[in-house]
Amino acid sequence: MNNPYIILPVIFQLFTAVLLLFFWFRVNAQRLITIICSLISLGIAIWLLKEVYQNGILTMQAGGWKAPFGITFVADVFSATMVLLTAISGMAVAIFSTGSIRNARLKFGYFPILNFLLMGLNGAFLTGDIFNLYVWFEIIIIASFVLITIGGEKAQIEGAIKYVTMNLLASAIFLTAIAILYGMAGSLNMADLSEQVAQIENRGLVNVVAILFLVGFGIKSAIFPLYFWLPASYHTPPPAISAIFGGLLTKVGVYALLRIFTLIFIPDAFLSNLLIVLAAMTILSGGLGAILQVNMRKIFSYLIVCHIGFMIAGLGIYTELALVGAIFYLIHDIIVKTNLFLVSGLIFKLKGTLNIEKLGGIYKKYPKFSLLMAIPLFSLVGIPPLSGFWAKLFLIQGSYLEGQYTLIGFILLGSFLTLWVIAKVWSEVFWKDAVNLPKKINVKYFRELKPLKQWAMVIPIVLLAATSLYIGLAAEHIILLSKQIAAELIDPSAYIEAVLGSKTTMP
Amino acid sequence: MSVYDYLYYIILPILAVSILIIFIRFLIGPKLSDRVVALDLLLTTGIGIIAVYSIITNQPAFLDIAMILALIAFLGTVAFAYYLEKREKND
Amino acid sequence: MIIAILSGFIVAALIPLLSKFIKSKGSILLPFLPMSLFVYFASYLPRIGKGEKLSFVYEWVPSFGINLSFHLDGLSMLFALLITGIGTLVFFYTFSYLKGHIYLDRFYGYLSMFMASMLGLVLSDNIITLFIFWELTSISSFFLIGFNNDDPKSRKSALLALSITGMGGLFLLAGMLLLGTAGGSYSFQELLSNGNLIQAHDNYGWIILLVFLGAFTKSAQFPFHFWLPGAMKAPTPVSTYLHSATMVKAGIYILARFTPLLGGTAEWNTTLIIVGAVTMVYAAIHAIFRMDMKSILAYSTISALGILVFLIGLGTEESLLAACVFILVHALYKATLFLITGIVDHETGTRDVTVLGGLRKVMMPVAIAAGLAALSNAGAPPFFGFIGKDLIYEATLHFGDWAYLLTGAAILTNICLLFAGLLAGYKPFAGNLPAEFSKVHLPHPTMWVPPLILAVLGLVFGLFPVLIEKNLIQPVFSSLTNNDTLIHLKLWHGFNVVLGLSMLTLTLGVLLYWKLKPSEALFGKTLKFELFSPQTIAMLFGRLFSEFAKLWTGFFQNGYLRNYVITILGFLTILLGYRLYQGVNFYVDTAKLTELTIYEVIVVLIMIISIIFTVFSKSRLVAVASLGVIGYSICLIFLFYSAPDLAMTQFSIDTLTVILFVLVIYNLPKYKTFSKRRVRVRDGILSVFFGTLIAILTLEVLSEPLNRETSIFYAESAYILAKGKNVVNVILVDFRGLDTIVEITVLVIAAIGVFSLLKLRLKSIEKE
Amino acid sequence: MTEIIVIILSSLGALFILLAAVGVVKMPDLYLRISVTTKAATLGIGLILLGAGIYFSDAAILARVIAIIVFMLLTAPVGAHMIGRASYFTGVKMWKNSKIDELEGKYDTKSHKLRSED
Amino acid sequence: MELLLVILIGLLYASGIFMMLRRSMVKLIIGLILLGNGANMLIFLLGRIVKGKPPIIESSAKMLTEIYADPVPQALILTAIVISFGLQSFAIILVKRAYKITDTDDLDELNTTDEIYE
Amino acid sequence: MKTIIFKTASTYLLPLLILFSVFILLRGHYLPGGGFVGGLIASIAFVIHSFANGLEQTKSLIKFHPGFLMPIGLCIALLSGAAPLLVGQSFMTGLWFEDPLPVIGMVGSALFFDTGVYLVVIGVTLTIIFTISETL
Amino acid sequence: MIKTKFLSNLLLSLIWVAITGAFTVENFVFGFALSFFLLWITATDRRENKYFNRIPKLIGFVFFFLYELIKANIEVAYDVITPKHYMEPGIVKIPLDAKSDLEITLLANLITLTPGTLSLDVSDDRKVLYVHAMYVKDRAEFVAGIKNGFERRLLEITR
Ligand code: NA
Ligand code: NA
Repeated sequence: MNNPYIILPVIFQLFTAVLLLFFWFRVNAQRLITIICSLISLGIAIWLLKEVYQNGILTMQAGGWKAPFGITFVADVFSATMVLLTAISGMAVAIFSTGSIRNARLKFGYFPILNFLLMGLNGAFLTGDIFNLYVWFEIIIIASFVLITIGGEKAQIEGAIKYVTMNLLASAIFLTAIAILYGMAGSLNMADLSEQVAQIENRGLVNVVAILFLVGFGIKSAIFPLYFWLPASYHTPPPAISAIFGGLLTKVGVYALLRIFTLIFIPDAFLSNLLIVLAAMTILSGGLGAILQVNMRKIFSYLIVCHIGFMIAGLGIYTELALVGAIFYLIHDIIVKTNLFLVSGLIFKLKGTLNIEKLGGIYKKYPKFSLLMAIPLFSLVGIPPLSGFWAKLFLIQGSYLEGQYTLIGFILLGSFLTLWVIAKVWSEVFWKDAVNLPKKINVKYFRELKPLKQWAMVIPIVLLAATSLYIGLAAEHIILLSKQIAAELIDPSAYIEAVLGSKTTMP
Repeated sequence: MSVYDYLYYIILPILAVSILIIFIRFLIGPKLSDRVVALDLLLTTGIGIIAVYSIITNQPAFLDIAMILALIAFLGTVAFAYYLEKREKND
Repeated sequence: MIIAILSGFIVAALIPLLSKFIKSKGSILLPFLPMSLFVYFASYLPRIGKGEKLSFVYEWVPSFGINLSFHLDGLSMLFALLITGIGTLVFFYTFSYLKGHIYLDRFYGYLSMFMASMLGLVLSDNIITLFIFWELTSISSFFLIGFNNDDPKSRKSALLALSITGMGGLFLLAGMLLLGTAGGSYSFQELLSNGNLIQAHDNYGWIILLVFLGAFTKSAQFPFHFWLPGAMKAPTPVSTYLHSATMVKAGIYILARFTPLLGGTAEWNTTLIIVGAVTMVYAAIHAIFRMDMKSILAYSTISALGILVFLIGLGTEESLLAACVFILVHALYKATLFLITGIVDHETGTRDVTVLGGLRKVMMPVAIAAGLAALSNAGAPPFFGFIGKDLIYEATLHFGDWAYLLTGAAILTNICLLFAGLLAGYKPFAGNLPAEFSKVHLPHPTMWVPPLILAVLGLVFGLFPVLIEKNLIQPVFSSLTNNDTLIHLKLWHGFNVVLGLSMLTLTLGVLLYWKLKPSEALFGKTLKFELFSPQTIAMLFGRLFSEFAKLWTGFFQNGYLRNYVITILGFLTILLGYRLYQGVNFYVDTAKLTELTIYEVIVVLIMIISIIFTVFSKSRLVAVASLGVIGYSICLIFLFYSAPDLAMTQFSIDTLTVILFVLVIYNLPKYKTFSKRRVRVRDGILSVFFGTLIAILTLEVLSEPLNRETSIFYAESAYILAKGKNVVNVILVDFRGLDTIVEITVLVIAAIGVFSLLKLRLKSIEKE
Repeated sequence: MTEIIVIILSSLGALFILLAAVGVVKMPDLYLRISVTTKAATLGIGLILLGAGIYFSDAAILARVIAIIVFMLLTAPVGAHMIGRASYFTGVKMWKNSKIDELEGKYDTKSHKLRSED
Repeated sequence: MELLLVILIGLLYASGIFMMLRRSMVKLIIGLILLGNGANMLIFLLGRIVKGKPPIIESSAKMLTEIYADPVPQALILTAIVISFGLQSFAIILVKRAYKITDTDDLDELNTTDEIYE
Repeated sequence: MKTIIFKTASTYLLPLLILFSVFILLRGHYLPGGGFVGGLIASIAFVIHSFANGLEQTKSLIKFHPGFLMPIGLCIALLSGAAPLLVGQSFMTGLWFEDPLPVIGMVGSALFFDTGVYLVVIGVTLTIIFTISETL
Repeated sequence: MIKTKFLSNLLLSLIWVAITGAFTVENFVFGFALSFFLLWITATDRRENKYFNRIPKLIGFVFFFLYELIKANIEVAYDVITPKHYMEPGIVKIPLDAKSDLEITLLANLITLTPGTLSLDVSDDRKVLYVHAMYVKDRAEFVAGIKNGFERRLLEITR
């Protein structure tokens, strides 16, 4: 069904960003606009998901040019869900930023860039055109480049160099892949490509192109052995920025992998096995990295890698059940990882450090915060029935049904390492007696903040914690959603029909 | 011999050979200034090639590219000169 | 029913809100939660006694067959009563034990949460729900062990306990999923009807292995037992409640629960017998060398759990009956002893049995309770423990070929346990009262009444087993064996071998008590064996794992960008190369190629030279200038091949890039060659290989036909529909205008980035 | 007729460009290279462009061609001046057979101001 | 010509990667630029090349009828060029800033953020 | 870099080049050119001017920070793209005036869009180059 | 002042018409409006220039310049294509009579455009022009040649 308004999540973010640009020097106005607009975005995202859920896949042919000639926007349940998650995370981070990001950064375009980033994410989720996807990816990476370097501190710059290099490399590989794909199929519309690629006789070439896409998106989603940029950089910018990165940026890579490898390149045995091996190695690398770290944000960074492995595992197994697991995990992970980085931000404001060896005494001094923070921490572990549990259930079941016993072992190992690490964090940061830390002069501690700013930092954590509780306790809703998404992915005919119309356009 | 053939088989090769010769200066330098001069000349010759090519292909639109190239060549030279002088001044 | 189970969670969730109230006097109301639950469950006793089984189903995740379905039968009933009954006493006990503790509210919160989880665990019919509650008990235990979180040992123990039980939990989860898949349902009752199918299933071995791993870790079986002594860092009510009476029995519970479903096979029985026997003997021997009352009790608990596993492993009706009874026996006396340990510790400040003595003089009721519990533990008639021990020997003696060995093991265990019981329940109260304890007095009744109740029950049930025989033990037995054979519990069986063995045990145990005096020196000697203990091995394994983690992470995440790039490209190259080699036939159709002209050759030649020049140039500026030449040559190629817009844009952009470079390079350091020749050669080989792959790929794609549908559409409609004649521009501003708007946004962001990167200087003084 | 004019103009233009190309390689110092190239190339390109303008025999195109030529006449000497001056600063030496250097020492090394007298 | 361009593309990719593997930040960026050029050429070539027929509808015509170059790859390359310009400018400035902060062009000295214990 | 020759030349080059850039912008729909290249040429004009006369003078000539051209341009592009949404049509659907305007030809949303691109490109290029020059 | 601006405006409009190639009234009006706007933007205090009363002299000057250009080119060409160098290069100081920016710039550019000579720089007090020349057989003669040739003819037009 055609609906021109499905582009609203993108347009509105762009509008917000442009509006904010006009208020370049007026920091408080920017704060207000950001909060209001993030709420509106959330409303739009909810509306979109509702529309899609009720009316099926919606499309928008930009410029009114029918597919595959123009750029098509497609809102299926998957994209609408991702848009909604983006809106939730975005809102949380926006509110958190109003309290935690210092004015100097705000005066140099922090909020506009944040909104540009969200716009890019929404665009990437909604587009049905492979080159347009590339373009949205570029928006995302350039916005993230700016965010990761904003302030230009030494660690930020060092991390950024790696981050930038790897992402540019990924873009180049992605572009190469698009070039070859266009050279073979003569189309850019993903639904059309699905049909065209299926008709290409030279399967060997198709497989080669699939590898290029795998590596291009693999770098962005930080799978083994392409993840290095992530632990090198995610802990360097202000926590609000890490939060949006940790929550959404790698996931957009996962989204792209899921989309491309269900719509255009259906994995053959080699690719499936490759994905499974990579997933296992990703889980291992992330988990092993995490247990060594002492910086909270680095721990979380490695855990991001570890958990990306879970999602890739779902794709590798490639059954509906496994995909349900992967998608459930994706949904859960976006909310929880965003929240964890926000939590780390709050802890930094409380104590002035994120080194777990130096931290301590939070449980004693801030019992209510501790309780609040326990929710994302233990949701991440997947203590049932918190949100992380369900996804694992489906993944293990999915692996089992396909006879992937070794993968089950890695999933269990990953879960165990996560459990251990989080328990350690809890024990060190919350339980351990407070260590006497010298007061840092360049840190504005939580207690020194105005109440409004204090609330701005706490409310988003509460909201996200509530969301993750909802995901875990009302798992049925999320499972139904994931099931529908998995069904969409496994059988993309509805998607193709929605884009190209019921009669095939091929002569 | 038509204009087309003349341009195609005589003029274009002459210009191409000129480019190759100029490129030698670009490679051997020895100073940055030498390379800049060579680059400028390369671009200027490029304008000539474009003009000839526009006749060959009967595409007057290409002449606009010549215009842009002229502009660019100038900018490049200016920028390098600017750089050379700044560098000198700061050393 | 669901309210009954979830009430604990609700209370736990409400506690932070009521924290002030609880810290004052309100906590005395809390024990009424378990108490009312106890009454609620007890009210079902008659129906259960009649052999009824009650089901309660609440939908939760129906799409995956995971529901809050509860099933109340004998086994569940026994555990539910233990949980709520001992729970009530422990709640009362806590009231005094932790009186005035600043975190009393939290403690009650965790305790309620644990109770609810444990209830859920034993009542769940759905095996996934069962697992969920299982994990919740582990996490509650984690919080409770770490309750005294200022103490690093507490934290360490909590982490260790969670690691072991958490790992086991994951195995159990896998086991449950396998089981559910094999049996086609997650409902235990439905699985039960498919029992044969499951036992014949290919994965039966895996299923029981995973279930065992879950059960053994939770119930502290050898070699996973070592977390339990550490868990004694928790406050005594916790040790009583979780780590002796209920949670550690969760493993026993599932073994018992699954016996009718999975049991009866050689794998099942043999494994359980071996593990149970090793555990009971190993832990029992460990127990006798300890001096800390809690340690003694911890090891004796492990040993008792071993006995239970052992009994379930024997799998005969007799042994299962023994297990049923022993669960209750052990819960009663061990809980008593723990509570008493808590009192002793609370009042005297020590738990060292070598120091303690004569306390009966200052706390008589406690001493009575202790004595009763010690006797029940010893299996002295007419205590309930006696019935229990009789049943054990009965079971081992009738176990065919291995009867002597097994009975011997049981006797050895029981002797040691008896000794341990005396140490903990008799020694502190007997003899003379050391002077330093003369001021010690009896604690508040809420502390000494609970152990006394339990101890007395141990005597009452021994004297009148009929009280519980029909309504409690019989249904449990039925659940375990899945048949309705009537059982008969009695104290006196007449003079027989079993009685003789009981007496032998008693005698040897008491003898041992007289001979063996625990001391530092003795304990020290035993520590030599620690080198080979599972804990040491586990720790070693942990360290090795950590080293491995360091090695792995250090290898991949080594900090050198070039290594990252080379890994990524190497990975890509290998995959591409493999896929190309595997599936692509090299083929070029020269007929399709366009002709070659001298000026093109010269342009390409210049480009190639410039590329080489860029790569090997010693000067940055020269490299940048050659980069410019490359760009300009590309423009010419664009121009030759009909892309004037591209040529224009590339000209402009290239020049701007060169200008940017020039402006920036101007204050960069010298351009050095850092890497060694060998590295450069390696990189060169990889690069050339990759470039070749791309070239081959390109050639291959060129020989494929190209679908021109889109470009034909543009060519035909650019002017007619979009009113423009420069088709490329029409695509940019109309057909694919969306790309363009994103593209300019990229530029805007980049500009802002450049601006902030260069202009924003954070002052270190300014607060973040 | 146009064809012949085009051929003549383009031949002359190409020759001048070739001349500049040879000059830029052969001349012994930078200033001489600039001297040779600026004019020869400008003249050459001007001729070729004029040829193109005449070839298309369209007033609009001719006008555009003239605009390009004017633009080049305007910018080429400025560029030559700039690079020549900058090279002098950076110490690019003159050919060993040069006769006279009246610029020597006239530049202030700090401010880059140029004096008219010593 | 395709064969030559294929070699060129391979060379651009190879040199781009080789430069990315160097330790100097400036070389890294030059490598990325080369890689980007290679990708652009690849799109261009794989869209199939046509000589001298730009996709511009003649003033008298209403549509392109005879053989013409595929406009789609051109539009894609245009977008890609512009985007890479944005990214490259940012990267260049980043290098400048990195040098200012760390006082080195050597990437090997930028590895503190990867250290396990920090 | 303040030489009389360059300075004088740049004074004449500036309006010439801007004129040329507008020309390139407007004809983009029919012949090579368009907002992007047009914008680049306009910015090059200002860059040349700033090389010759110093940044301050160029800035005072423009009278406001070139960065503000970015949101303005984006706004124009966005509005021309989003306008069709108001009448229920897809984003970027071309809307056209009925009759061609003299010189420019057919005027439609595409032209506004291209103008937006033009302004953004000027804003971006000048922001980048000016910022670098200032912090050199 | 107003007249100058008007003239510049007119000139720019004509250039507009020329480069767009559409010789119509509307186009001229559009170009006029556009250049008016541009002049407003780029308004700086500029010296008066009279464009049209010197046309005959201008044409004469153009031919003179072309003559010089070709003559010098042949001279240089000979030097380039023959292996031996006949030149005697050097940098010569030429005192300036030209005063305005435009005059100095035009003169310097014309000198540069002539083969064999290259205007290197103008002194900051605008009194002298430093010229690099290929054939400085006699310094005084060379200076006189420039002053009587280019400079005199140029000033005749601009003044
Ligand atoms: Na001259
Ligand atoms: Na000369």
